[in-house]
Amino acid sequence: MENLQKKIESLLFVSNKPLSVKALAKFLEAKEADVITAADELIQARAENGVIVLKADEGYQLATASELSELVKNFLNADLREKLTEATVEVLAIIAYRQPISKAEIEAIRGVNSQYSIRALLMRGLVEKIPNPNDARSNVYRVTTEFLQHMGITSVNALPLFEELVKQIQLPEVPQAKAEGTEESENI
Amino acid sequence: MENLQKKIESLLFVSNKPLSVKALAKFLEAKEADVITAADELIQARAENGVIVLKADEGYQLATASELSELVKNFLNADLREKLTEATVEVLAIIAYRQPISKAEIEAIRGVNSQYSIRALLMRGLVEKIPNPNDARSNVYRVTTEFLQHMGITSVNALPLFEELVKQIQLPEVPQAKAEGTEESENI
Amino acid sequence: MHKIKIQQFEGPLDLLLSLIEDQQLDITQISLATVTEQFLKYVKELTELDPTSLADFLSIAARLLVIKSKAILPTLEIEEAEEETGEDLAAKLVLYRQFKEVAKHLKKLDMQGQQSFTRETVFSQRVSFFPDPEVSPDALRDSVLKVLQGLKELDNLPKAQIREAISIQEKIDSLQIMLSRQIETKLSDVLKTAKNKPEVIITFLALLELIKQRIFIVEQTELFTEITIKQYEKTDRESEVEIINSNPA
Repeated sequence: MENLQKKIESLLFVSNKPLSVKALAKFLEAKEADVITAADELIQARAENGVIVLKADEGYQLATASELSELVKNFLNADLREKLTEATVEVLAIIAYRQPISKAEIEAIRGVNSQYSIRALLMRGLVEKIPNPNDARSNVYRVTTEFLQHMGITSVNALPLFEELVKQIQLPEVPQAKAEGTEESENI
Repeated sequence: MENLQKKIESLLFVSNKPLSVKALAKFLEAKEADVITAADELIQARAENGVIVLKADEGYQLATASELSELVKNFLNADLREKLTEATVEVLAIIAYRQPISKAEIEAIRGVNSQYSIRALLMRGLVEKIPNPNDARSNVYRVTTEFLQHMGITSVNALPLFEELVKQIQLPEVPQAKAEGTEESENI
Repeated sequence: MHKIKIQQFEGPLDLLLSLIEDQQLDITQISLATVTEQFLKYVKELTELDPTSLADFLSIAARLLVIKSKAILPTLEIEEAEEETGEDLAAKLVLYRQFKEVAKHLKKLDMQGQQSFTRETVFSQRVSFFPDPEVSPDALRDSVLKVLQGLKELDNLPKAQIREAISIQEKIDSLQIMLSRQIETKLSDVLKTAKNKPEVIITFLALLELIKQRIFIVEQTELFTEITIKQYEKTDRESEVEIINSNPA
């Protein structure tokens, strides 16, 4: 198993894009479950290093530790990333906590056409469009490893729980049950 | 000291060439002796990993473990020999019909971040990067002569419907207020 | 009453939230009814400012009107309302507000500017020449045609929305012409002329505006019966039923 970890790490190092569990399993001729176990152990093992492993739905990727961002930015002479606008960050929040989610579902939550915000996020590589697993004719959106890089976190699991963030914001008294029902009806 | 290790590791990771003790010490504002100690400890700590630290005359550098070199080579070859994805063909097509064209323009036309596709095309020798004739700080892309020869044509003008399609590929107009977030964030 | 700020809202729910929060109200059906008028005032300004997002605002405006109407006329039956009630809208608003809170958190992460970097430089160099045998000039042409299709759809999007959003003023004019030809008409007949949902909404808005300006009045003789629309006359004052009060209930 340790050997699998090493192999995964070396491939992530030379790959020019995030590698999915499927791609890793196929290339390493290993079971997907084993790849997941090994990769998760790798994430743990590297968590305190200067180079860490990011995990998004699209796959795994190596990146510098976010607390070193200032240093690396200066070293690369990289420009500050442009800050997100209100609209794009709203859409991003919905996608991050409800992914995979369709455009229609995003717009139902925001009550407004979100085409341009979604496009802006796609262009920045913070989200990506994939075929809807339940209906191949339509698409759904999810966040990418670029989103993790941008936010300085290692996986969407590193985000605070939705319930934790919004516990102050509930419907008053009786209609509460209704609100919960609404939430559940939209697929997480 | 552990902190210095982390910093060294992160810089070696993003650097495209080996880094000398001198360069590291200068950039990290540390004593050369401390850099050497930290770097040597890092070499020890990473010795059994999939990605290791190498020390040569010209400095330190990250590399895949030597016993995995066969695996890595096969992986890179397989990746390069694979069929181009639909997204990558799209980028290639846009470059062919609209060259020379910048990354930002390609992304505005497609509405999707295109860094992986562009990189894949560069690595495979299908497109090349040249300085932007209008702005020396940025780059533009064009297809390689080799690729044109491979397709059996001598110039992009010989592509089907060239005149007609070139005129039609316009950058979309995005409403001003909503366009803020769309600007290029990565510097490639 | 608060003055309406003419500023950019991220959509009708954003506007609605800000109106409710300005008055420090909870998100309830009653507070929705309370801010309805301010909401409509904003939407009227919007018709001149930004027609592209009008359709989104109008659909919420219509729901608010139903809520407001029901608050004043508990017996009022409007078919459109059956899809979603005031409770639904309140729940929706709560959910939206929750996501605004989540967005605030992401914004904080964004502002911290802590980010990770991947390796980009090393492998952007050419390794060798590896063409894909299937990529022919025709394949490139097809791919460009597909991209062009996508661009066309993007361009058409705002235009399609504008087309949908027939102006309220136009509707007001046509309703006035309609009632100048006949003494009275029925609400159901007026709504029947609407070709689609946005037009139903606009008809409603136009009607309410006319009632508010005391150009039209509406009457309902008995519970659950047809609502009649007439030109305003002084003698009708006693039987007048105002759907919109100039002051919040």
